[in-house]
Amino acid sequence: MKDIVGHLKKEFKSQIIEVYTHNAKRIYVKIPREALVKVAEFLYKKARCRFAIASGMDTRDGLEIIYHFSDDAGSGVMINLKISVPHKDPQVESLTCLFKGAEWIEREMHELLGIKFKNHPNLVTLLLPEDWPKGVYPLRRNYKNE
Amino acid sequence: MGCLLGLVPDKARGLKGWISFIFLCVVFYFSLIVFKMENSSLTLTYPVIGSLSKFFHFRIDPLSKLVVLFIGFFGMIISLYSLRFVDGGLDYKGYYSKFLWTLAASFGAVLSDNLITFTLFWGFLGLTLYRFLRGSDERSVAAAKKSFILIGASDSILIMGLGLLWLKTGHYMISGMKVTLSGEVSIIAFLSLLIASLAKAGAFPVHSWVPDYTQAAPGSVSAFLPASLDKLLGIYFLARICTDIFILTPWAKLLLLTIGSVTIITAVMMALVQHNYKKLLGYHAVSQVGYMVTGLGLGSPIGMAGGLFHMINHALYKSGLFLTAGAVEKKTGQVNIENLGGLSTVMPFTFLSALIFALSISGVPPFNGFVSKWIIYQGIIDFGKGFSLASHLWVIWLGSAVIGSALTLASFIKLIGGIYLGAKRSKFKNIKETHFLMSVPYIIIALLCVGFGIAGTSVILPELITPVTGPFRFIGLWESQTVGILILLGILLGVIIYLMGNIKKIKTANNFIGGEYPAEDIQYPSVEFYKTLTDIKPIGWIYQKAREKYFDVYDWGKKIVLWASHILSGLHTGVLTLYVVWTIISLGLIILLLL
Amino acid sequence: MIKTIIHFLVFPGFLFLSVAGGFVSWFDRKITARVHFRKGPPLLQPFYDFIKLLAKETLIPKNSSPGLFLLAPVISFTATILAGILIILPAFGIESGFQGDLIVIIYLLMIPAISLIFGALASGNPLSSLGASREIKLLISYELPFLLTLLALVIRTDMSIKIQEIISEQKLFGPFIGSFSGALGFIVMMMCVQAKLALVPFDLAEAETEIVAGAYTEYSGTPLALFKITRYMLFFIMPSFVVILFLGGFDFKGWNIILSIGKVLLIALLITLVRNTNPRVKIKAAMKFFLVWMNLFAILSVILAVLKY
Amino acid sequence: MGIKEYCFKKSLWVFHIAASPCNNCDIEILDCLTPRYDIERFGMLLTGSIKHADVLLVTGMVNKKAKKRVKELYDQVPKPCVVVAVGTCPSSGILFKESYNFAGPLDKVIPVDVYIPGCPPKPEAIIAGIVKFLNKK
Amino acid sequence: MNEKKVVIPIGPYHPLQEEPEFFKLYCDGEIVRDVVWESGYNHRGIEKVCEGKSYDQVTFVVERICGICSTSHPFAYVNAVEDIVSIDVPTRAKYIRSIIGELERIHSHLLWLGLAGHFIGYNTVFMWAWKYREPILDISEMVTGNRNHYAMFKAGGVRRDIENEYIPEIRKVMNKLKPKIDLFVGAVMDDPVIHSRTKGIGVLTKEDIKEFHALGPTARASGIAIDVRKDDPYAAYPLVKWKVITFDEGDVFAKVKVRLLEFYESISIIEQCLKGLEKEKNSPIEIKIKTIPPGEGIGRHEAPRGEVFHYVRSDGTNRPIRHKIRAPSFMNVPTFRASCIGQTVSDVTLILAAVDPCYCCTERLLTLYDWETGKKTMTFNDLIKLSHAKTARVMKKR
Repeated sequence: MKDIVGHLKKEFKSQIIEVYTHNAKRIYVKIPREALVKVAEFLYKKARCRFAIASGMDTRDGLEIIYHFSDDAGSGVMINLKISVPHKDPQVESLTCLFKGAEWIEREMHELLGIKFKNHPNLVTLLLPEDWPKGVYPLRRNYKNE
Repeated sequence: MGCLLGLVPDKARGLKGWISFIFLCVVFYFSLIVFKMENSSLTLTYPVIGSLSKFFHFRIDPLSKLVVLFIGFFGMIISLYSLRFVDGGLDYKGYYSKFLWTLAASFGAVLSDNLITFTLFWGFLGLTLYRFLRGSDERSVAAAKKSFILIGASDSILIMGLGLLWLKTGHYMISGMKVTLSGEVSIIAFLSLLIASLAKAGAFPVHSWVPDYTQAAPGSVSAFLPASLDKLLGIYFLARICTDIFILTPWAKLLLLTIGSVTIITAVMMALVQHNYKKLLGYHAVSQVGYMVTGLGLGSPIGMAGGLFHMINHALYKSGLFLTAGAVEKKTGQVNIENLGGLSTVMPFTFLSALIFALSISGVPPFNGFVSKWIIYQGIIDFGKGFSLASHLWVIWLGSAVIGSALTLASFIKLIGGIYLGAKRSKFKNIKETHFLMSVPYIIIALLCVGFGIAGTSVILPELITPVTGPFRFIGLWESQTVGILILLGILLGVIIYLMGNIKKIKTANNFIGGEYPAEDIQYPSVEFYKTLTDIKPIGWIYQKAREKYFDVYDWGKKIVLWASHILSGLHTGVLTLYVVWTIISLGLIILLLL
Repeated sequence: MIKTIIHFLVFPGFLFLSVAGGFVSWFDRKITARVHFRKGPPLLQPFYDFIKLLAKETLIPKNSSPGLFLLAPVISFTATILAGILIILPAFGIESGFQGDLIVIIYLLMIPAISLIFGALASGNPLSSLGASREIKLLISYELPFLLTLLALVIRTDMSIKIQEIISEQKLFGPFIGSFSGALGFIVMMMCVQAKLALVPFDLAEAETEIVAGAYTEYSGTPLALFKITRYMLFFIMPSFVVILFLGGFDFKGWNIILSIGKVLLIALLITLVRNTNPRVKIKAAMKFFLVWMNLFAILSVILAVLKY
Repeated sequence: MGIKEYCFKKSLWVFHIAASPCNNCDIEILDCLTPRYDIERFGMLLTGSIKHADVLLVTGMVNKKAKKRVKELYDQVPKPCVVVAVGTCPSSGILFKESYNFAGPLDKVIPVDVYIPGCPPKPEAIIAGIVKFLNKK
Repeated sequence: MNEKKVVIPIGPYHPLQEEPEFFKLYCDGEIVRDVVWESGYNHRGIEKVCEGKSYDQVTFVVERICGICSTSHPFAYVNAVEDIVSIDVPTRAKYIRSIIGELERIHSHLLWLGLAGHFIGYNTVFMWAWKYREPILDISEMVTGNRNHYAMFKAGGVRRDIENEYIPEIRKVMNKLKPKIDLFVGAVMDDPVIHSRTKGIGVLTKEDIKEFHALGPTARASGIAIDVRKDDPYAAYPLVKWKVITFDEGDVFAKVKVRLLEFYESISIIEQCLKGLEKEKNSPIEIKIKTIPPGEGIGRHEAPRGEVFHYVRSDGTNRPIRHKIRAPSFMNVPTFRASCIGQTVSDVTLILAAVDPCYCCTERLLTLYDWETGKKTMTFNDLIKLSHAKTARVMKKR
């Protein structure tokens, strides 16, 4: 819905870096990582969007996290918040303070990509075996399978 | 006999364990002699006490012989156990002297034919009970106080009853009393004597001191007093009440049977949810009294035989259980079942004996508990042919007895499972089996349990019980030897099947926890077994009330006393004459009542 | 003495019970399979299972106390044979039993469950302990209605606690199931039997999808085989116990043999059908079911029995 | 052939280890129990406890976390037992190199007696594989 | 918090679940106070594997994420790729896709129903449900060549057509299935014991659902009508009439009801799609996609368990540079924290099952990606032959 984007732009004018739409139903919003919690709170509480998932990925410029929010009110619009985290300081605020549904995906990104989530209640391994070497993140670009 | 009694207090000051053990062996020997003696009655004459000597009138009949024998036996066994048990750092000052004093008093109580002497020894026993538990921490002091007050109160009721009896018969000799239960005086006397005996044995309304006491007392003391001596004495006195002092009417039987059934069920239900194993055993010490009271309350020879046999058996396995419990506590320092586990591999003998005791107390054939319970059941069935109200209700007595033993088994599974079985805690790795001096007593008792079970009907009953009760006829047959042989055969068959199987290829493997590695935190201790029971509404409500001590006479008494003192404090003027007036008025009232 | 031993080992003891029980348990499996639209196992399947288990290794779990772990199956096996003898001897008219043998049977029928519990606890497995805990809770709840139904029968036979007399009473006046108290008692008894055999509405102790195999989890090889054969024997003993108590016992004259076998199979069929048309209940519900409803029924049956209905 | 071996073949109790499967082989194994296939005809049962098992059906590739557990489970089976690799995943290992969490094909972890390839093998194939193996033995 | 509690392990290799998962139930008696999930037994890094495959190959890889919902992932994936390319597939392909999707929903729900029966010890339900599931698998085999892992999907359309002569066959099976579903509805809805086992058990409130963002039948049983097929229509779903089934109770029984009633919807969707197919005779079934432009695409599909979410990023080469997969169970499983606590152990096993968790999806494992079986489905005889050959080889070695 255009509405949500309009509201977003109004509310967080200064913080939105870029908005682009791939098609009518897929809207991507780039924001700095500091604004993440506030924007997410807006989307979750005011716009009543559902948090679908977050995809983390390793790009040349840094670790990128895309938070996918879905509007369930029949429009089928997905609003995707994009943030970028530098390799040197892979830290971002956790969304678990807003909803518990973010706990697992953050744990997963933590172990597969090495992104630290601040204020996460239980940041332990989710998927990898217990003897997995520390500091090795399989989804990073520099990971080499032995 | 007099010599024996004279000797005991003198020697008691020897204080050292070995001396007292050897002495107690001698005592046991003497009690064997007593057991072999002819029935007789004798009066002790000491020049010193002169005319008072008529009070020291002793009587040896089959009942007292039986009890004397077992008092001597338990004295010996428990003192042997104490040799190792007591040398710890606890405050056991004067342990042996108290021990001997207690023993002497109980011999006196059992043998005396005169009710005044009996009361003297009886009251003395209450005192030693208290003295044994003069512990340091608050809880044991409270427990000691509780038992002392309950026992003391029942003793005073006993004295009142004696007064009434004297009023009725004019003498104090037990033999030849035979009061018929008619008229208020004799009924009140009966009730007061009954309360005294029940308090000592620990039956339903006045039972509450037993669990508290066993929880606080060390194992040997629990095994000595509440488990064996007090049961022997209380039931002895009850038997006396039922046979010699009074002639039971149907209503009295009904009362006794009701007390018995209620005791069985309530105490065992409480035992189910205990966490402290000593307290659990305490509740069982109460519950089993119910069987004896039921047996005696039937008023028939067969019921009497069952009750007395059960008394002996109970004294055996319950003291054994307390001894094993004491051993566990000494080795681990833990009293809660949930903190224990997996001791069976490190303490095999203790475990085996405890298992035998547990199966005995639950009445699993072929152990001794089953035999005596079986006799009681037969007594009840036989009793059911009568015509009184109590007879018509025989099915209730039978049902509660059978259910009671199922529940007993249930709670003992918890005990055995929690302490001995299951995963071993890492902190108990270095524990070893107890010293043989400690383990020998309960091994002996365990062997006796098996022996009494297998030879129950053929040897033990005719030798020990029948002389007391007179001959009686079994209505049902329990050939304990045949069954024993069949069980052996079954086990043999099992072993053969084992041999047919691939038994040579025994291998140890980890426990299967879904393929995950066993970790210390993954376990389900048996303490949690009966949580569901308290979740079911009506039962849970009763448990809630029990926890709030609604069924505790002591607590009611305490409340009433506090309330009364609250009112009376208004009368506290500090004027001496007023007190004197009050005293005189109350004394007058009492005299009026008595007359 | 030798006669007793033969009774114990051959007929109606170990051999007879296990063979008969094996067939009844095959019957149960076959019926179950038919209800499921399946073909079901071959006739000798229970015996294949038993012998196969003998051939397997015996594993002793690390946390266990080995002695009790291995002894428990033997005890349960022995007690079952004893109970079987006491039930079957008077039923087949070989010996008359003794006054009060019902009580002994009650005790003996408790022992298989008890030894299973001890075995499970001895294995030191948390899942087994949970199974044991459920078994014992179930035991203390179904024991009372079980007792009460027996009581109603005892009242009907003029206070005689003897199987022989229960049978002869029925021979004279027709099976107990024909009366109100008998019919009520029969329902309660069937439920208790279901629980004693640990079949579906009350198979909490070995609820596969909750606690793996519950009390049996750690057992393997020969000890498991012993438990299996105990189960087979119980599969014969319990239905014939019900037949004796409610359906007028057995008769071996002429065509009545078929009728007698038919009775046992009928009871087994009922058990199987109940098992296949019900989901497993929860332990709390099971306890409530027995402690409240079944007791109510049983007491009603006792009252009716007193009133001679 | 002794009676014990004969009975062993007539009464196989199956335990199912899912070592990182895609669920499909597992469902097909369960399918074997159901009316159309009904492996109880051959005396086969699916057991819950590894200690009762005669046949281990292993499905899925073995990942690094599951590897230890599979080994542990193999230690806990009372022998004799048959290990069956159901599906192509546990049988081979060509493409697993690509995954960072791959711990080797099943026969590198525990000895395997029967391979039943297929993605997923049909229930008939699973039954046929086991029966075939037993008849050869 | 968990120090004095008793731990009951459920898993990892436990009869409750087909896949290895490990739950530690912290209990107080039989009451569960806390649930801790330990996972990773099933993790195979499929996202990483997908990044090494070409777009066409990935459909086969994602098919093997999960065996039960083996069309869901390709479905969502092709949606995502088509989102990048921005094309619309032919109508016939849409109908075929929907038919396959709904067939899968029916067989998955039947499977779940059977397993749920098995979990509460009601093996008859298990056997019957699975018996009626077989015809569905038969049509799948008839249409696609395999019982599962159909390999039907392709970016731009479908790989294989549903031949016209199959249509009456499918209709017949659907008509036969209906009375069976009626039977189940009758049996389950009225059985007092099932009621006592499922009603009021494991209740998830609307707030819980929102907190955990649960999906699919789990959410719909709590009164939240999330269904991607309606919210973000794709394939043939906007072309047919159906309704989203919701219940408000949020307990296990509501989940059973949702799934039971969804059978009817699925059957009706299939029937409508079959009519559509008959109308669209001889039209094309795919559009060839030559190159994938750089960009991002999101594909969603309502799998039997809830919404499947795929995010694909392309850089213009023939391989995705990032493929994020989110299966419904990933969001549904954490709700155990809300629904299990305070329930008994018996209930918890049922609650765990009621979500219909699929750990394979959750951990997005990699299965063997076998070109042989992936492209050309093997017949039964091939399998037997292969099996024999391997067995013989093993025998020789011995």
